[in-house]
Amino acid sequence: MDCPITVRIQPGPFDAAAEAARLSAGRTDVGAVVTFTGLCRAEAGRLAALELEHYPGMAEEEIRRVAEEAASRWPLMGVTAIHRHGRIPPGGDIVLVVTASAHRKAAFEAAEFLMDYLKTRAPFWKKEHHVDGSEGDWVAATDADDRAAERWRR
Amino acid sequence: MDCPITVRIQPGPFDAAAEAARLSAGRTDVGAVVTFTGLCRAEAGRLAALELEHYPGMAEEEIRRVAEEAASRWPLMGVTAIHRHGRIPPGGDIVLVVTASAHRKAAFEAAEFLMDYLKTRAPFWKKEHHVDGSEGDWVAATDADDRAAERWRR
Amino acid sequence: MKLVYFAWVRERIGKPEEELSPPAEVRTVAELAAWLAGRGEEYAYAFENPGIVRAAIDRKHVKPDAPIAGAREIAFFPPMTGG
Amino acid sequence: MKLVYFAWVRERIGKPEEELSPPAEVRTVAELAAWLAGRGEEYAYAFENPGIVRAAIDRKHVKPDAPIAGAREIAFFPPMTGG
Repeated sequence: MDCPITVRIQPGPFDAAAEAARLSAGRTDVGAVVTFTGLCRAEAGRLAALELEHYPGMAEEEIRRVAEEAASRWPLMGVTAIHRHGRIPPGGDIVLVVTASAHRKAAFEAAEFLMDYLKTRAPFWKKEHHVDGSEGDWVAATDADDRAAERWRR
Repeated sequence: MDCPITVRIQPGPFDAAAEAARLSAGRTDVGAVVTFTGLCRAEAGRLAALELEHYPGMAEEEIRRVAEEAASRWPLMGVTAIHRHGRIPPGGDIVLVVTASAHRKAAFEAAEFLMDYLKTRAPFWKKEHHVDGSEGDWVAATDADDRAAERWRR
Repeated sequence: MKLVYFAWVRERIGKPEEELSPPAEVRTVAELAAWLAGRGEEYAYAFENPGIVRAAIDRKHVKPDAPIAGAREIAFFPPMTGG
Repeated sequence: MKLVYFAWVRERIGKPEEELSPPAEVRTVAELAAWLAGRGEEYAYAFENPGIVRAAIDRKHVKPDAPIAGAREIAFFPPMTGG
């Protein structure tokens, strides 16, 4: 199936609407588009920003591998994944995943798979910066994220 | 939890981007926004349009009931559901569901729940119009949709 | 009471709505459907497979055994295909 | 070979990358981590819990028993927290 894959790693914001619209533009076989946007939370006012470090060479390659695996598991008609790096303030966008398919089940499952795998496989690390100006800790990986990724194993 | 619910039934198109942006605008506790857009497929060039009939009094009330159930099951920070009626050409938007939450699991599950319930409970009926000008059949409900809704029963 | 019909139920009966007063022994939605089916060919056609036709009373989904007493508006329609 | 470090592995070692030539008996990623841990306090700190540090060879995730022969770039980093 023709499934264009777009992966970008960038410091600046993305246009979720334009990315989603692009996956169904000019075609009439897409019946479902799922868009996931992950945002930076203030954690009850504690955070001034999250700083996202990444492995420049590997980040795009790894996300592309994950997107290609999604396209091989589900009948997708398009996959877009964009991940920002650098300093992101509360309310700012961090990650975007868009999937398009004829039917909603494939689009939903593929988007969840992509996010679960991104969380545990894409080489990004979050560091907290506090509102009092102090540098916080590196965010710890969670068991919940590992379990979420584990359910797709086969 | 403060969860604004927006439900609209309308003949014209919606602005998925604006609806999604509205759910996280001006707040820093939203970490995940899931947007589902359902579109009219051409069915391999066979369809000129889908015509969506609805029960004007009941459609909005029923979708609101489903949205309120979603907000009671998951820790949501916003739910928007918009369903169009009337004649919609291939490639045109039919339905929009947006969910916002602190974490992705709740946003994904609630969006899938909303779509599964919308499919089987919202009083809408699709009729096909063929490209040769003939009026086609009413779209039949599918077992797959019934099963999809069934899994949320408790 | 007001009866409203949608999709192919509406098309088969040939009208979107009507006011009817079923006799007192018609107590449930299923009995109302059976009574309607006896009103003529077009109704018989609409309810030829009564198990498939769904109903709502005053804009809420109901099962076939739901009582119709006090209903202002009863709707009959095929399984829904929106979304 | 080129070694690159990220997040708190980078902070503990105190540099983002370096060129090193481990001895021939260092054959796997786990052996490389153990050899690095013996190079000084900062490395010992970075690998104090070797089970938690992840590795990639030439930009692909690998397990601790992966052979390092032929690798151009080996990365060490904490569990990922992107997305």
